[in-house]
Amino acid sequence: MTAPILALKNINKSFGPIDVLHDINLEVRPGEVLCLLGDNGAGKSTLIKILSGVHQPTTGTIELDGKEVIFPAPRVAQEAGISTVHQFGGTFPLMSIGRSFFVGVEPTKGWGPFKIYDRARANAIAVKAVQDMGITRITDGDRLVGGLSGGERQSLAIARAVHFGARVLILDEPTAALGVKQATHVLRIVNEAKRRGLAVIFITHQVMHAMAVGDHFAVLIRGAVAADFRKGEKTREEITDLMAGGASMASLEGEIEGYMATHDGHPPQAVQA
Amino acid sequence: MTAPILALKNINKSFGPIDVLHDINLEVRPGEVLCLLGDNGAGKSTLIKILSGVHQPTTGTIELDGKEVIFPAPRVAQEAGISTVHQFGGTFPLMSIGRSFFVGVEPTKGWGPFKIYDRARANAIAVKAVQDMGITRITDGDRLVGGLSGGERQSLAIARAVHFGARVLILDEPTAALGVKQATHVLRIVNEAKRRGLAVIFITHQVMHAMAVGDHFAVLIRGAVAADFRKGEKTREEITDLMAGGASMASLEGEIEGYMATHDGHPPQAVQA
Amino acid sequence: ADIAVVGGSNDDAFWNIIKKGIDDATPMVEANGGSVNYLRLVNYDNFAPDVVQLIRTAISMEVDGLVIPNWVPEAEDPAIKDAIAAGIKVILMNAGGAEKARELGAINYVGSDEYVAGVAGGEYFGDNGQKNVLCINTLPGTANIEARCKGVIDGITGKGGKGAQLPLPSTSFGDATAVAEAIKAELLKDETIDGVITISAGDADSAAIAVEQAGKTGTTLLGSFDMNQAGLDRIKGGTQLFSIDQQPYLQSYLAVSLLASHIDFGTDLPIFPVLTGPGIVDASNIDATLAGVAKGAR
Amino acid sequence: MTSTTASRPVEAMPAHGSNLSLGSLLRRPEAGAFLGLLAVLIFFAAFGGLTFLKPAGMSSWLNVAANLGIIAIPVGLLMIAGELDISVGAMVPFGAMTVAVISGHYGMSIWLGIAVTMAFGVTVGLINGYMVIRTAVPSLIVTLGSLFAVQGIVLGLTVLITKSTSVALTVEGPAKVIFGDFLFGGQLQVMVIWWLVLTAAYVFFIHFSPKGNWIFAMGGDKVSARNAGIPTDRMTILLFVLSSTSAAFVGMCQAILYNSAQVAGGQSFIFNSIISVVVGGVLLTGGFGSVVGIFFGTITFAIVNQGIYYTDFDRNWSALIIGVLLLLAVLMNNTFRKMALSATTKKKGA
Amino acid sequence: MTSTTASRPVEAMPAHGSNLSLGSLLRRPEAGAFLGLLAVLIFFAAFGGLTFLKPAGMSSWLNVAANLGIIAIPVGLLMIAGELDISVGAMVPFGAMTVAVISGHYGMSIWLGIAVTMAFGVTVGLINGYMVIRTAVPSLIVTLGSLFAVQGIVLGLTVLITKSTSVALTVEGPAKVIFGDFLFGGQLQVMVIWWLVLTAAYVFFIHFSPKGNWIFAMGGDKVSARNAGIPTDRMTILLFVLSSTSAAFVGMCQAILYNSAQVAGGQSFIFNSIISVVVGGVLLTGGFGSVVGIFFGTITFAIVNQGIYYTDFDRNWSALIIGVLLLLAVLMNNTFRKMALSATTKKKGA
Ligand SMILES: Nc1ncnc2c1ncn2[C@@H]1O[C@H](COP(=O)(O)OP(=O)(O)OP(=O)(O)O)[C@@H](O)[C@H]1O
Ligand SMILES: Nc1ncnc2c1ncn2[C@@H]1O[C@H](COP(=O)(O)OP(=O)(O)OP(=O)(O)O)[C@@H](O)[C@H]1O
Ligand SMILES: [Mg+2]
Ligand SMILES: [Mg+2]
Repeated sequence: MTAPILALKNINKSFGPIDVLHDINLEVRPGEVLCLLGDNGAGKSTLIKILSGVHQPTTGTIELDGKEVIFPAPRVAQEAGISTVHQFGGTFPLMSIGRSFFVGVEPTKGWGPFKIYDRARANAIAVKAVQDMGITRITDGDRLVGGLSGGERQSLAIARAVHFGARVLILDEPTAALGVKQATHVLRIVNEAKRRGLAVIFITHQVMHAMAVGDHFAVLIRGAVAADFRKGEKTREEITDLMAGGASMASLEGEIEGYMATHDGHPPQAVQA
Repeated sequence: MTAPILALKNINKSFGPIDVLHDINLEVRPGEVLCLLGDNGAGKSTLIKILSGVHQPTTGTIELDGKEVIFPAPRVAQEAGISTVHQFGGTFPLMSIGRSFFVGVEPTKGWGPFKIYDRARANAIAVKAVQDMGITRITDGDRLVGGLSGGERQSLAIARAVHFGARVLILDEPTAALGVKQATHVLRIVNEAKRRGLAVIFITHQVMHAMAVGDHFAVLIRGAVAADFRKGEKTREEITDLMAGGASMASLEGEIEGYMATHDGHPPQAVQA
Repeated sequence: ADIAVVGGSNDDAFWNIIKKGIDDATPMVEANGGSVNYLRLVNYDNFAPDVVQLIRTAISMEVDGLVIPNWVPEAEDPAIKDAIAAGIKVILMNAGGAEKARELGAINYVGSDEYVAGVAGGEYFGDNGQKNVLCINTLPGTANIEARCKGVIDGITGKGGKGAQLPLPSTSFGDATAVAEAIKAELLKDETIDGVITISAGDADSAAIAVEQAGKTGTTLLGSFDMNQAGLDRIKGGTQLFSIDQQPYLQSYLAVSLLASHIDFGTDLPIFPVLTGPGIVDASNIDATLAGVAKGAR
Repeated sequence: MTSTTASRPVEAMPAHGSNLSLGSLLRRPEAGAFLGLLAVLIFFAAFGGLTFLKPAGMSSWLNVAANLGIIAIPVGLLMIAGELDISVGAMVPFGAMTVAVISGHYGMSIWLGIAVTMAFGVTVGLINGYMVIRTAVPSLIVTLGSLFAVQGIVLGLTVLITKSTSVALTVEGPAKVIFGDFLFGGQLQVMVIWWLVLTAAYVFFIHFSPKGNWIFAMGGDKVSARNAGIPTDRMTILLFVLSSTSAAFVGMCQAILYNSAQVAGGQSFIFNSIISVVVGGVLLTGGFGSVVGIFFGTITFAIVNQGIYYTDFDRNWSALIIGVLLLLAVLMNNTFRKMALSATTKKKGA
Repeated sequence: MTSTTASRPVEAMPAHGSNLSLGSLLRRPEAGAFLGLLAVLIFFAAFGGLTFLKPAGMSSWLNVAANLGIIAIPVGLLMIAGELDISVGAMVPFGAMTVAVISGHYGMSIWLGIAVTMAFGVTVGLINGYMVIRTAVPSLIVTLGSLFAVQGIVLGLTVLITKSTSVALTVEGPAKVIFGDFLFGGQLQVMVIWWLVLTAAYVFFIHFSPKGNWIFAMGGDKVSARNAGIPTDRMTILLFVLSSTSAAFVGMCQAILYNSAQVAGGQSFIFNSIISVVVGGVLLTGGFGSVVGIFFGTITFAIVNQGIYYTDFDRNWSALIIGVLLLLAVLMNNTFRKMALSATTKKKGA
């Protein structure tokens, strides 16, 4: 097994009086997909915001290639090769596709103080990247992001992260708003990134998606790592239980169909977690 | 088969020069769940916005109980017993849970011009409705919606629609941001509504969810009804194909896992739709 | 002759009487094939630059004559000289004075002077026995308005009393209650204030209430620059001492007609300067003034 | 300004509900405003002494607060609903001039003057409201346009009709007592009563009547509010009518009180009302605030504006003091609310 | 104001790119501004005659546009970035007074006066910027506070130092030629050159240099912009420094040109710059606009403001005319853009 690119050691995070993360220890390795699972509000997004420099941990350290680092701002994490698609936002409705794609890292041409934004190149690269995601409808990098459908925007954000993700790619619920085809494309992209040797952190609420790409799974429950296992070590049912907050549930996503069929349309009784 | 509550006849919708819906004919019946499927941008949200009075059709008619009706504003549709959870928004971050739940239909106490908003009753009903959705953590109706997690907010919006959905309940991707447990609860709620005799229109990108609750499926492709079938008439693979835009795809959500296993981590080649 | 007149802000009462004088002189100019164009400041926010800009606008219109108040000599002089160099005949009006008119090469000066008017007000208070006069300035910093208060203070000081200015912040401008309450507060705070003068007729309406509310009716006397109906009613009724009147109607009426006639017919007035004030309107001459007010000329 | 700011303050934001614990009291939108008010009161009591708090002194800022407050509340409601109204600055002189021209210049019945003034106020509000809902132009710009337009109309018509920019008006009898007099011959303007009554009515309308909720919903998310069945267009127009009618009302009362109306002035009401509203804890981005907060904010502003006259500070520095005190009031408002929250709420993350 | 408005105009919004077809030209942010400009030009040419377009007449509105434009562009950039700066209103007299006191009253070197003025401009900008990023207070309120504070400082200090509110200043030699003179002894102020050069520099900065993109991103979604690695805090401060320094610069040049400086509120620059920016097609909600649009917007405003003098309209109605023309310019701007879009784009739905 290769050495981890990123390692979290005893990370705690509180927002004022609210403790969100407790003693998190996690590692991500090159060429591996870490699936971060957990209920709504478990702290997944908070955790990856710490990795991407948006938040700073209250206590604990982050190690990059075994050396302790601090990410005081997203830019620093980005420069360390960590590229993130956050759960919300990430695109700019009134910007062109090309500009939105390169925001913060604009390509330039020219020299010295007269370096200018290279619109043609930015557009070409952005359109190519989005088309590679399967959105072949997009051909004009000057189109405004606001004119794209939700799925198209999401794909744009992912394409951006993949393009700039030098070493670590973090995707927070990238498939939530996507159609079947687009979601499949995203899963392919994740596999492709893994094949190129990137470390990928993938957050999802869909077991199928997690199992399709994950090599390594970490389940957060109420801000603590409740389970940390590798592919094949747990069954789908066990994973689903963990994702639902750790309680063993009588009715699960995959089962409800059969259940409904045998119970003549009556839903099973709710079991409180 | 019972008579349809709502029927769409030859509905067309254009936004200026952009044609979004073409000759849509659809019916929803009491005690039945209609799953509306389709790719990103297929026109699903636009269709249900017409049903909920947000948009008016360019041509075509809506029939309620066999009589032609016009919904010039959301309020009118609501008064006809149609209750909708839209894909985005629907809650108000800086409002209390109770007020947000009853927005537009506030319960009052007192008499005449001194009818006042009944905070206690609103909070009690709202908290109960949200707890019935499985969010037992919420006990205080005065808490601000903005302080809830994304999943909790979504549950609140659904609880609201269910509470006010007298005859038709429309849910636009209600499970997209939800965790496994919450999504399961939503599916239960849908079944419960169906059992109570409501007509439900359910939009999702997850085949599993669609198959778990749907009685009747309509697939939109590029704004037209490409398929309209009942439960059991098509296999999961066929449905997935349709949801992905109608092209037969070599790699689908459900298949990717097995595929990956046999291909040693290499993703299948992309097939353009 | 094509004549341009530069003047103060649109909604300023004083300058609307100036406008009346211009309007009344205009038919005479037009009868002789000319025109009159009144260029007004929009506000007093950016005073010197805006005034000079208007002079330059007038020059650009290639007028024959220019009537201009010389409020900020340092700023305006170069522009006025440019106008004269461009062959435009100039009459200084309202501000500047005879000396300045000679120096610049203007053909005459018509008007009083803000400062002189202020001095007259201060002296009137002094003669009336007031010892401590407060000048209410709702537009602190504006050159022509500052001159008024400065004159008042110098006038009362010259008569052995003392004076001060009360500058009100812009958050109070145009709110009658905020102005009234500020004056009332000052009166309550300093018991010795026995004279109040406001820079405009409208502020005097607030001041009148303030004096009444402070319980100083009869002990603190009120004066104002410029006049309005309500103020004159107070003078008539004895609750206001006086108003300072520069007779703005005459300033513009005379300035425009003198200039037009100079340009068209080559006339010249032997009187230099032409002084229209300061005049004081008080109980002694109130009735004649009221008649003029009804016609918008006082 | 940005859509993102809307989500930022959620942490520090309390619910509208009213439990009786200290913590929940502090979390109410008006708590910060109340603390800001206390602070400036103490500041001026310390520097200005007691005159400031004696009846005559108190009336000085209460009167100013009443004039401003009647306008600030509807302006604040617009802000809660996500809109701005700049045109109030022109509506004050418009209201004053209308009643003065009708009942002063033309000498017609004061009641006719009052009725026409109110009717004009409603008309401008309708025009503002319609323009905002029918065009995509932001309300700041629409009302900036109508600010200029109304200013122009007031000046042009007044001079045309009366040949003057200042019109006298003498009102006697009940109209004077009701709209423009001092209470019991004392120091307080009758406007203070109007202000208190209107504030109570607004508190009822916004925080108790079911419709108040709609305004918060509109400011929170206008599209969702419409989808939830709220007649957003009608409410928007109603709010614009309220604000411009209130401004015309204040102008009218001032004309009756001061026996005269000027075409100039009124602009200070624009910034002053916005400041009062924001000091009162209303979010500039909409969706959050309270009438009681605006009420406190208005008093705070009035004290800051008038307090200096009771101190020995050189009057030339008054603008500086106002600026600094207002900044401090807003800052205190924000920080204190945050402090109070972290001291009183201890909830678990997950 | 609301977060929802941000999404509404997407339909009508063009990209920043520049193809050469008529359609894409019309979709640029400055197209509407240019049409508005054309319309008022035609209006005043029709009612005011040709003097208005002769060199002397043109200089009259070009000079006004130059003075306003130097301030309007950074104010517009702030608006694109989702912020507002009200304090520019006080910075103009502050700049004028600083140079006048130092080089006029104290008679020190004009270069020292210029340096100190610019330094003060930068300082106020830094203070504004820091307050905005460190507190959750919206920039409208922060800069409203600093507007009053700076107004107070100017009045208080000037009176304290010079015992007057008007200070004379005589400048000769290169400083006069560079900052406050007429070009070639003619009608155009040297400020026009500054304006054109600065506009060109801003065009480069905003639309060509890679950093310009950041400002649009910040206005579009500040959180996402920061997450994308943009140093939003640094950029925000930079923009506030730009706007207050520009305003101080304009004040300084005016003092040098007009040989004097007055203490004054300077509020007119606030609304005038906001109007120019919005007429120039910048979205009040941030994230969209262009420097060239602001440039056209400024000229439009200057023409409307000055054009009145070239017409025969009664001056009393000028505010009405300005208000109506501005509303029409903004409306045309909006509707025309929509019309152009639906005529030129025909795309399929799905
Ligand atoms: N800035 C913040 N201030 C205070 N609390 C916060 C903040 N951000 C997140 N939280 C809280 O931290 C907890 C974890 O939130 P987080 O967004 O990390 O959950 P998540 O696992 O991503 O959930 P989901 O699946 O719904 O996206 C929640 O209770 C949330 O309310
Ligand atoms: N108000 C509008 N103006 C113009 N075009 C619109 C508007 N609303 C939607 N569209 C367009 O209509 C098409 C259908 O959009 P719709 O939101 O109905 O898709 P959807 O099926 O709900 O997609 P998703 O699964 O991503 O939610 C898209 O191309 C979209 O850009
Ligand atoms: Mg999350
Ligand atoms: Mg949709």
